[in-house]
Amino acid sequence: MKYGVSGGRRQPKPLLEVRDITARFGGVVALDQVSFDVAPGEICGLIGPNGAGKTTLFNCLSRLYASHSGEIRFAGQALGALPQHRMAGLGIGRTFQNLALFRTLTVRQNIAVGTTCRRGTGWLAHALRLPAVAREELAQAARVDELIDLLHLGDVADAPAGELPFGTQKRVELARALASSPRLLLLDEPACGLNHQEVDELAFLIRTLRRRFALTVLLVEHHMGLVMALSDNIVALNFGRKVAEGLPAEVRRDPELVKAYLGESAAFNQRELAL
Amino acid sequence: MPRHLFPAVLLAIACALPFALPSYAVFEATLVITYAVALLGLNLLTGFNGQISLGHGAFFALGAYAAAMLMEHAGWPYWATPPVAALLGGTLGWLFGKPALKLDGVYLALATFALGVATPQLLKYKGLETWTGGSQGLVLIKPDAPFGLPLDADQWLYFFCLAVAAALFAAVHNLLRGGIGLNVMAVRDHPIAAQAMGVDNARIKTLAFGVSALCTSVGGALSAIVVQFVAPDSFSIFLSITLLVGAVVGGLSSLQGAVYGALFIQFVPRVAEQVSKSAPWAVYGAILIVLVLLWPTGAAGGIRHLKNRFIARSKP
Amino acid sequence: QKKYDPGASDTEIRIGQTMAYSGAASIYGEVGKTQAAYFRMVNDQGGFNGRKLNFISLDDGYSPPKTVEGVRRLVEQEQVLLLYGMFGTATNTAVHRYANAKKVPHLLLLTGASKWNDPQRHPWSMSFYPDYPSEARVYARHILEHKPTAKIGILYQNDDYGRDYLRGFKEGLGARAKSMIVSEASYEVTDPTVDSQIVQLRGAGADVLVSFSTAKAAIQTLRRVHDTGWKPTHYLAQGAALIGAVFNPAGPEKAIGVISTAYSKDPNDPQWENDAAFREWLAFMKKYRPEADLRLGSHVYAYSSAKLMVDILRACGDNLTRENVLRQAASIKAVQLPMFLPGVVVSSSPDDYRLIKSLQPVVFDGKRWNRLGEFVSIF
Amino acid sequence: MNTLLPQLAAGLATGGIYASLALALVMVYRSTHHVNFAQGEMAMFCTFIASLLIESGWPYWAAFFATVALAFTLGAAIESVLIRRLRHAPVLSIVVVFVALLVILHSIAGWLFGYAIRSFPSPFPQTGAAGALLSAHQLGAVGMTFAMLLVVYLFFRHSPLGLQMRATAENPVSSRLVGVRVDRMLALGWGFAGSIGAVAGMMIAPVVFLDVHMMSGVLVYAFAAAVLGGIGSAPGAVVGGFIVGVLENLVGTYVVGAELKLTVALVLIIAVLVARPNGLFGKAVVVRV
Amino acid sequence: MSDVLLDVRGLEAGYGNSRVLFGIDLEVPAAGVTALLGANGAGKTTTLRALCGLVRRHGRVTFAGKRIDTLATENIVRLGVAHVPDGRGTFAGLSTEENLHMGACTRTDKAGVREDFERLYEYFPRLKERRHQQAGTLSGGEQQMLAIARALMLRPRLLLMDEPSFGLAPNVVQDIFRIMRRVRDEQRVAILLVEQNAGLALDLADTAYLLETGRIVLHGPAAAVRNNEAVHAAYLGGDIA
Ligand SMILES: Nc1ncnc2c1ncn2[C@@H]1O[C@H](COP(=O)(O)OP(=O)(O)OP(=O)(O)O)[C@@H](O)[C@H]1O
Ligand SMILES: Nc1ncnc2c1ncn2[C@@H]1O[C@H](COP(=O)(O)OP(=O)(O)OP(=O)(O)O)[C@@H](O)[C@H]1O
Ligand SMILES: CC(C)C[C@H](N)C(=O)O
Ligand SMILES: [Mg+2]
Ligand SMILES: [Mg+2]
Repeated sequence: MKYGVSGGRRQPKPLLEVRDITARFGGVVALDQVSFDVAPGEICGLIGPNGAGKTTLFNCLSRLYASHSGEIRFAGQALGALPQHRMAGLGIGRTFQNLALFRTLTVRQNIAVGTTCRRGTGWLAHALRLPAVAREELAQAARVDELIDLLHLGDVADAPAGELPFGTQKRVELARALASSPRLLLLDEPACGLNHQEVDELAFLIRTLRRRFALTVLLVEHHMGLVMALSDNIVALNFGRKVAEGLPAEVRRDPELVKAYLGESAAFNQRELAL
Repeated sequence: MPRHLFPAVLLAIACALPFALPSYAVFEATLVITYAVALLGLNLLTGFNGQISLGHGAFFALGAYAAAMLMEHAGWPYWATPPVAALLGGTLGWLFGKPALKLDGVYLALATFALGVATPQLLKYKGLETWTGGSQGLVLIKPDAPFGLPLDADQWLYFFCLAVAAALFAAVHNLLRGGIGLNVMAVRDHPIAAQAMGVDNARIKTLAFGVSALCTSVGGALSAIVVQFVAPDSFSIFLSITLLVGAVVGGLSSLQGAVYGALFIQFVPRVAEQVSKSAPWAVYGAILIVLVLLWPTGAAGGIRHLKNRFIARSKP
Repeated sequence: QKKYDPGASDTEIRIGQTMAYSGAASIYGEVGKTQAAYFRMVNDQGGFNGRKLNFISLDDGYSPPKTVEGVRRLVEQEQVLLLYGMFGTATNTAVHRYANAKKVPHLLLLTGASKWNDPQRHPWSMSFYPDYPSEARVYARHILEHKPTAKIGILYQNDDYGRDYLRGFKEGLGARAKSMIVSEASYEVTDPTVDSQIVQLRGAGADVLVSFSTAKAAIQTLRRVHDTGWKPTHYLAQGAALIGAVFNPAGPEKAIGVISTAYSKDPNDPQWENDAAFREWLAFMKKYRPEADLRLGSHVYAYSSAKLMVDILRACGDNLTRENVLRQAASIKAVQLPMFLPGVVVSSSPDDYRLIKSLQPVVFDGKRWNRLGEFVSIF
Repeated sequence: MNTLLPQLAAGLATGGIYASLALALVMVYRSTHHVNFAQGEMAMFCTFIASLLIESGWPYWAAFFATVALAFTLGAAIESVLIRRLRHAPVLSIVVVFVALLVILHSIAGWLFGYAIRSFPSPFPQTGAAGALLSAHQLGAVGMTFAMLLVVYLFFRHSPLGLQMRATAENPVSSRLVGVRVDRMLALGWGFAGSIGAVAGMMIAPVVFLDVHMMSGVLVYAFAAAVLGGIGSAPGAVVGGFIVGVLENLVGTYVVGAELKLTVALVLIIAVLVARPNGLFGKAVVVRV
Repeated sequence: MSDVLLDVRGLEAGYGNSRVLFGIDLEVPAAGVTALLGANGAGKTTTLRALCGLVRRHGRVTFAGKRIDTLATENIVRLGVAHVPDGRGTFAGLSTEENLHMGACTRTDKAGVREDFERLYEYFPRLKERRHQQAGTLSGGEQQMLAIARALMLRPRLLLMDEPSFGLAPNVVQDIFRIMRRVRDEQRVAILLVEQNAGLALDLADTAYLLETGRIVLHGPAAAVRNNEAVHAAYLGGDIA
C-alpha cells in the first residue's frame, strides 16, 4: 500500500459512481444491480469468475451498450444521455479484452487516433490545410512520440499494428487509450498473455502512469498477483452481482470468493509481485 | 524521394500531354480525368472508410445532370456548374449516408445498389421530363477557350478538368493525411474501438459519404461538359459497377489508385474489343481476373509492392 | 475528276459505325455484323471503281458516352468518310450535334425517332428506320376505322422508343385518345416479366391491346395474354412483329390475329420461300454469316440498309467528298430494295429525309402475314 | 374487374422466381460468405445447355438432372480454379472477380448461343387453365422453390456437412484446425449453389423465356430478396422473394405506376432494412471486444 | 522416457518476407507434456502454427513416424493433432454446442462423441449453461474454455496448446491443468504447451524448451530448466526456490 491513496474512496466526491447497473442479454443477466464508487486517483481492481460481467460493466461504462438500467456518473455528470464517442472527451479511456486495434494502421497512427477528442479543427480546415491544422498536428505528434517512448514502442512505431506480437499490441492499446489524456482508465486484462517479468514491468508502468498523468484506474484482471499489488480497493463480481468489496487483503480472504474464483488454497499461481 | 515529387512530376507530364496528342486523344485523356475524379470519391468512401458502394453512378449522374440542366435551362456558363454539382452531390451524399449508417456489408451493398438501379428510372421520370429531357436527354454545346488562349476546345477543356481535378485531389489528400484521415480509416478498421477513442462514427461516415459523393458528382459534371450530352442510358447500374471495378483494380486506399482505375475504365474495354469482336467482354473479364490475381490489392498496391522489392534489393 | 475528303482514296473508302455489340441491346449487334458481311461481299466481288470498303464498327455497349468517344475516334483518328447505320436513339443523339458541326454524313441510322428527319437544322443526319410515330398513327387510324368503340390498353417500353410510339399513337387518335385509352402500362427493358402490366391492362377492361414493345416483352405478352384467356385485338409494333424471333418462341398459335405493319419480307414467312430476292439473301447469309441465327429479324434490315449504302456510294462516282455523299443520300429516286415488300420504295429529297414512305398493314394467321388492305403512306 | 387478386397472384408467381435464384445466393453466401453476382449468369448458361440437350432429343428430366450435375461441376470448378486463388484477397477484389465472371459468362453465352430468344419447356402440364390466376407451370415452379428451400434449410440446420460448411464460411482457419477439408467445402458450396441456380434457371426460363439477358433483371430482384430476408437465411430468401414480387406489383399498380415501381419497392426494402439491419430473418453476429 | 511422438528438426517459418523461426529442434514424447517458454514475440505461437501448417514452413517434422511438414493443416489434424489456437478461433456465429460438434467433425464414433460431450460439460459446467448461446457473445474466458473443449473433442494424440490459461479465472486455470494431467494419463495424449504461467507449466511438464527470437536457446528436463537463473528471473520471479 505504498502508493495507494487509501481512504480515497471516503472522500466526499468519487470520480466514478456506479448505481444499480443491470444489463441483460436475452435470458442472460450479465449485470444485476451493481453499485460501487471509484475515488479520484484510486486503482480499483474488478475481479470475478469468467462470465461474471466484468467486461460487460466496462462496456456499460464506455456506453457501448446503450440500454441498461441504473445510473453511471462520472465526475458528477450522468453518462446516461451522452453518445458513446463523447466518453473519450470526458476523460474515460479504455483498452479491450480482445485486442481492438486498427490493424492496417501503424502503431503511430493508432496512437494518434487516440488524440481525436483533443482536436478542434474540422473537415474544411483539414481539406484546405489551414495553419491551425498543422499546429494541432505538431502538438499531437509530440504527444504520440512521448507515449511511444514511454511504452517502448519506438522499434515498431511504423509497423502495421496487426502484425505485432500479442503483448506489443496490448501496449499499443494502452498507449492509444492514454493519448486521449483520460482521467479514468479502464483496463481489461492488461496482463493477459504476459510472462512474469512482463507483468512486473506492467505493474511498474501502471503506477508510473498513474502518478504522471494523475489517473484513476479501473482494472479487470485475473492475475491475482497484479491485482493485489496494485489495487487500493477491490470490487468482486459473480454472476453479475457484486459479491465483495474492500481492501485487497480483506477481499482475498472472502470464503465465497475463494471458492468461486480463486480456487483451493488460494495459491496465487501467479506469484506475488516483487514490488 | 521527396514527398511532393511524385505529384509534381505527374502534374508536369499532365500539362505537357495535350500539346503532344491529337485532339481525339486529348478528349480521351480528359475523360480519364473525369473518371479519376469520380473514383477519387469512391475510393475515399469504399477504400478509406470501408463503406461499399455499388451505386456511385447515381452521384455521377447527379453531377452530370446538374451541370447539363443549369447550362441548358438556366443558361449558366459551364465553369460555374461544378461547384453546384459539388454542393448538390455533397448534400445528397451526406443525406444518403444517414440511413446507410445503420447498414453494413451486403446490406449497405444492396442499399447503394438500389440507388444505382433507380437512377435511370428517376432520370426518365415523366414528372421531371421538362428539366431532364426524359429519355432523350440533353445535348450541350462545347465551350471554347476563353481569354483568347491559343488552345482548341479540347485542349482547353482538358486543362479546365485538370485544374478541377488537381484541386480536388489536393483537398482529399490533405483531408486524409491528417487526423481526419486517421479517423476515417479507424472507423473502417474497427468501428467499436474508434468510437471508444472518441471518434464520432456517425459523423465521420456521413461526412465521408458526403465528400465522396461530392467528388463523384464533380466528376459527373465534368464528364457532362466534356461529352456534351447526358441521357439516362449513360447512367445505368453498369456505370456504378464499372466505377467500383475501376476503384478496386486501381487500388483502394490509395489516391493514385483513382488514376490507375480511370485509365482502366477508359482503355481496357477498347483493348478487349480489339482482341475479340465476338466476345469483347469475355476478354475484358479475363483481363480483370488476371489483374486481380496479379495484384489483389489493385495496381497501386502492386506498384507499391514492386517499389518495396526494388528498394529492398538495391539496399546491400 | 476525282475528289476526295478524309476517308476516301483511290483504293478505299472508310465507313465508321458504333454498334451495341454488348450491353442490354446486344441483339442489335447482329445488324452490325451482317452489314460488315455485306461489305465484305462487295469487296470480294472486287469492290467498286477499284475501291474497297473499309468498315470500322466499334462497340459502344449502347452507352451514349461511349458512342461519343467512338465517333470522335472514327472521325478524328480513323478518318472515316462517313458514319453509317449507327444504332439507338440515345446513342445517336449524343453525336448528333458533333456530326453536323463537323459536317460528317451520319446516315441510315438504326432508329426511328422523328428527330432524324430535320434537314433544315441537322442536314447531315438521316435515318433508315420507319418513323415510330408515323407507324403508330397507322394503328390509330386502323382502330378508328375498324373498331371505333374500342377500349384500348397500351403497353410500351419506357424509353424513347416506346414513348415516341405512344406519342404518335395518341396524335393519331386525336381527340378520341382520352376516351378510348383505358389504361397505359410501361415496362423497363430489364423487367423480368410483364405479367403485372398485362393484369393491369386487362383489369381496366381493354378489348384492344397495343404493344409498343421489343422482342422479349412481346413474346411474354403473347404468351400471357393467351394463357389468361384474354382475347383482345392485338396491335404490335413492327420491330417486334417477327415470326422467327417472336411468334415461334411464344407459340405461333398464340399470335393468330396480331396486327402490325410491314415494309420488308419476313424471312420466316413461308410465302417468300421461292422468292428470288429471298433466295439471294439466303445464299448471302449462308456464305457470309454462316453462324447467324436466321430467326432474328435484323439480318434482312441489315442487308437492305447495307445495299442502300453501297448504292449511295456508287452514285457518288469518283466525287467522294462528304458533301457529295450527303447529296446523293438526299436524292434517292424511288429505289425498290430486293428484300422490301413489292411496292415499298425508298426515296429522299433535300427537304425530306424519310426514306421509307409507306407501310403495309398486315395480320398474322398463325403461319404467315396477310395483307390488310392497301399500303399506307406515312407522313 | 378487380385486379387485386390477379396482381397478388402474378406477384407471388414472379416472387417465386426471385426466390429460387435468391436461394442460390443464400447457398453460396452461407458456405463462403460472399454474394456471388455471377450466380444469375451461371444459371442462364446452364439453362442454355439444358435447352440444347432437350433440342437434341433428350427427355426433359434426363436433361434436367444432367444440367443440375453439370451446374454443380461448373460451380465447383469455378471455385477450385479461380476463387481459391483469391482466398487472401480483399473482399472487394473478389466482388470484382464476380463481376468479371458475370461479363465473361454473359459474353460467351451470347457468342455461343446467339441472341435469339428461345422458348424453354416446362415439366408441368400445359393445362389450358384459362382465366385461372396461376398457370400450372407457375404453381409447379413455386412448389419447386419450396422443395429447394426445404432441402437447403434441412441441409444447413441438421446435416453435419451443412454445419461444416457454415463453419468454413465463418472461419476457415479454425475449420482447418478441427480437420475440415476447407477446399472441398468451398467447392461443394459453390457446386450446390450452381445446382440450385440451374434449377432456378430451368424454372424461370419457361416464364421469362431463354436468352442471354434472362437473368440480368432477375438478379437485381433476387439480390434484393435475399438481403431483405437476411442474407444467409433460406426461409428469409423465399419470403423476401415473395415480398419483393408482390410489393413490386402492388406499388406498380396502385401507388406510382410501373415507371417507378422498382425504385419505390427498393426504397421500401431499404426502409425495412434500416429498421431491421440484418434483414427479416437474419441474425446479427455479435462481435465482442 | 516413452518414444517420441512429434519430432521437429530445423523448423523455419515466417510471414511474408520476414522470417520468425530459424531452425527449431524439438521433441514431444507420447503421453508426455513438453513446455515451450519464451518472451513476448519469441515465436511460440508461430512454432505451433508451423507445426500445423498454418504458416509457410520448412524443415522436417514427423508425427508418429510420418512426415507432416508437407501436409495441409486439415490432414495433420486428421492424424490426431489438436490445436488450441491463440485468439481462440471461436466460430462466432455458431452456438456453443455447434462449436463443440465441429471439434468432433472428423470422428465417426457417435457413442464416443456423446460421451465426450458429457465429459466436457462436466469439466466446464459454464459451457453447458451456455450451450445454445451464440459463441461470439460468450465472455473471453468462456470462449477460452470453449477452445480447449473443442480441441479435446477431437480425442487427439497430440495437443498443441497456445496459452490455455489465457484470460481464465485462477480456479479455472487450476482446473485446466488438472484436466491436462488427466487426458495425458487417461488418454495418453501428448501435449506441447505454450504457457506464460511458467510455474504451472513447469510443474506439469517433463521437458521444457526456451525460445528466444526464433531459436531454441535452452532445453532439458523441466526441473532443470526451472532452476536456470535466467528462466527464473523472467518467467517465475523471485529467487530460486
Ligand atoms: N451480447 C451478449 N449476448 C448474450 N450474452 C452475453 C452478451 N454479452 C455478454 N454475455 C454474457 O454475459 C456474461 C458476462 O460476460 P462478460 O464478458 O461481461 O464476462 P467477464 O466477466 O468479462 O468474463 P471474462 O473474465 O471471461 O472476460 C457472460 O456469461 C456472457 O456469456
Ligand atoms: N500475421 C503476422 N504477420 C506478420 N508478422 C507476424 C504475424 N504474426 C506474428 N508475427 C511476427 O512474428 C513474431 C513472432 O510472433 P509470435 O506470435 O509467434 O510470438 P509469441 O512468442 O507467440 O508471442 P506472444 O507471447 O505475444 O504470443 C513477432 O515478431 C511478430 O511480429
Ligand atoms: C427497335 C430499335 C431500333 C429501337 C431502339 N431501342 C432505339 O433506341 O431506338
Ligand atoms: Mg471479460
Ligand atoms: Mg503467442
